Amino acid sequence: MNLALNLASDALLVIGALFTLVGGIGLLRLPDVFTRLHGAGITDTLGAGAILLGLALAAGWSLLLGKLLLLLAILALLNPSASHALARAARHGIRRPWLDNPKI
Amino acid sequence: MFTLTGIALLVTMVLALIRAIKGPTVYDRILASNAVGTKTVLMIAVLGFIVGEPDLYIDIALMYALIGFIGTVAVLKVSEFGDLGQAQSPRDGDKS
Amino acid sequence: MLIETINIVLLGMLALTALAAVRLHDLFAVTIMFGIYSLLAAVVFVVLDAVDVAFTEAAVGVGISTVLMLATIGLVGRHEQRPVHRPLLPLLVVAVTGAALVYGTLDMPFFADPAAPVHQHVVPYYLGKSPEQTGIPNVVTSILASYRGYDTLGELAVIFTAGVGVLALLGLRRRKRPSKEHPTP
Amino acid sequence: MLRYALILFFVLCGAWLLLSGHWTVLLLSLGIASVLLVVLCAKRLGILDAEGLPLRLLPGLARYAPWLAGQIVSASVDVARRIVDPRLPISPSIIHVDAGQRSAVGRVSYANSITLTPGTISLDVADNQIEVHALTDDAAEELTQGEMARRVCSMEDE
Repeated sequence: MNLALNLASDALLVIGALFTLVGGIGLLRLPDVFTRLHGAGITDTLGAGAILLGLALAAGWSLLLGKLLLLLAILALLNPSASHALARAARHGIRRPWLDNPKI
Repeated sequence: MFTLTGIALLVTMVLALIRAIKGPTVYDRILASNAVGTKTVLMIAVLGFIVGEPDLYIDIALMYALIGFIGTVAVLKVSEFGDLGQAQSPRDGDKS
Repeated sequence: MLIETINIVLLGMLALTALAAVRLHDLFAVTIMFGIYSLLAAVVFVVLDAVDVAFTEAAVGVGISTVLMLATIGLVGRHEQRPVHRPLLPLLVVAVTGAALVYGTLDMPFFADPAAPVHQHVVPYYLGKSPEQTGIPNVVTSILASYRGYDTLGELAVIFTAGVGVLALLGLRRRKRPSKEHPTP
Repeated sequence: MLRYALILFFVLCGAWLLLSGHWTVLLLSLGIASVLLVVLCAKRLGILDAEGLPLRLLPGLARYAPWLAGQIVSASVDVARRIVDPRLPISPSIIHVDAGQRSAVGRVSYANSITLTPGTISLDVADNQIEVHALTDDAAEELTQGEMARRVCSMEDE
């Protein structure tokens, strides 16, 4: 049981680390700010979620578990709001057209 | 495994920092700063497990998650309205 | 070993961020770089086990000072003015001061050296007695808020006054005219 | 009004206990005092209503959240695959979808779900329409089919 928990926690951490990295790469590779928001979205949702769940499994039954889940809930509520605010501000602020059909 | 996750987070922070330095628009920088903020929260939580004192560190992570959001929203409000003090959008009256 | 590597990478990122903030001319972007800077600085503090300082950095660096700088930008405009003077003399002053400070650190005891004078005097007393004397679980908090309570109270009064003064100067009120940098389209 | 105040009081007490973890009389009484202060502030701000505390959505949320998590995972894998692909096969577009939810909270939940799913971001909400930036045609296609909108609506109708 303990071994299974440890394995699951490690697997979640690796998955989270991978998606976080891919999101970071997307932040660099994607062509404009709107598409980059999608790249950052991966790190904010699956990356952060998997890492925090992995940590929660490693924490075991304690107050720490509750705090980690609270942190996950906070991130899940606040990140889309921040992304939307950013997307909205960029939509109103950028005068030049963004790449609808980039030829890359 | 905590170590590996920490390193991945660190590398992602570097990538986001490169985006923040390169820009080109101010929105890219805000996006990068928000990404660095999220990574900081996760990094502190993971560091707690690496050092072996997760209880102490998770409180800071929680606080950062909340305060980083305030910072981002304040930045965006200024970028959209040019001012912090206004409650209403100057565009509400006209159509843009 | 790992902690040292993390520290070195973080400090390198700090230097990069600071350089980028100096090179940028859009003050708005500079504010954002400062936000990133204080996030990174907070991780450095956490790595150094200075949890309380990290708390302060979170509240002041990321939250308050970003908002205050933004409010200032709303008043003075987004773009840096062309400097009137050559930057050589200030650079010299800063370099000499920095060199003096670095020279000063050579006489300091090493980081976390148990034989350092500061660790001989009251620290063992605080570490041994603070749980029973104050009942506060965190030793640093008990030193700041209990043993040096008046000191901290004075500090807080000064900071609060400064904050109120800055807010009064900025005058965060609704203004009639939109700022020059953002003409309504 | 009083009901919401009481519920907020207990939720805040739970949050305080979770975050503090201390059980001495002095700290507990300080906690209660701070909770009361926050409830008073909330009352003065006028946010003690169905919008400030969307309790009605909670039972539906328990069924909606797992589905959303599944969507997030599959969408994340898709976007991640496209990012690491050397050809970068993306086709950004802007589409409009209907937000037929009854309450503002429902519309916000829908818009936030769209943003939370990688590959789609809500740009603007106006007149029951949400403007969405989609990274790929597939993501746009899937959103216009309206599975997510239906589920948010059913969560609202519980």
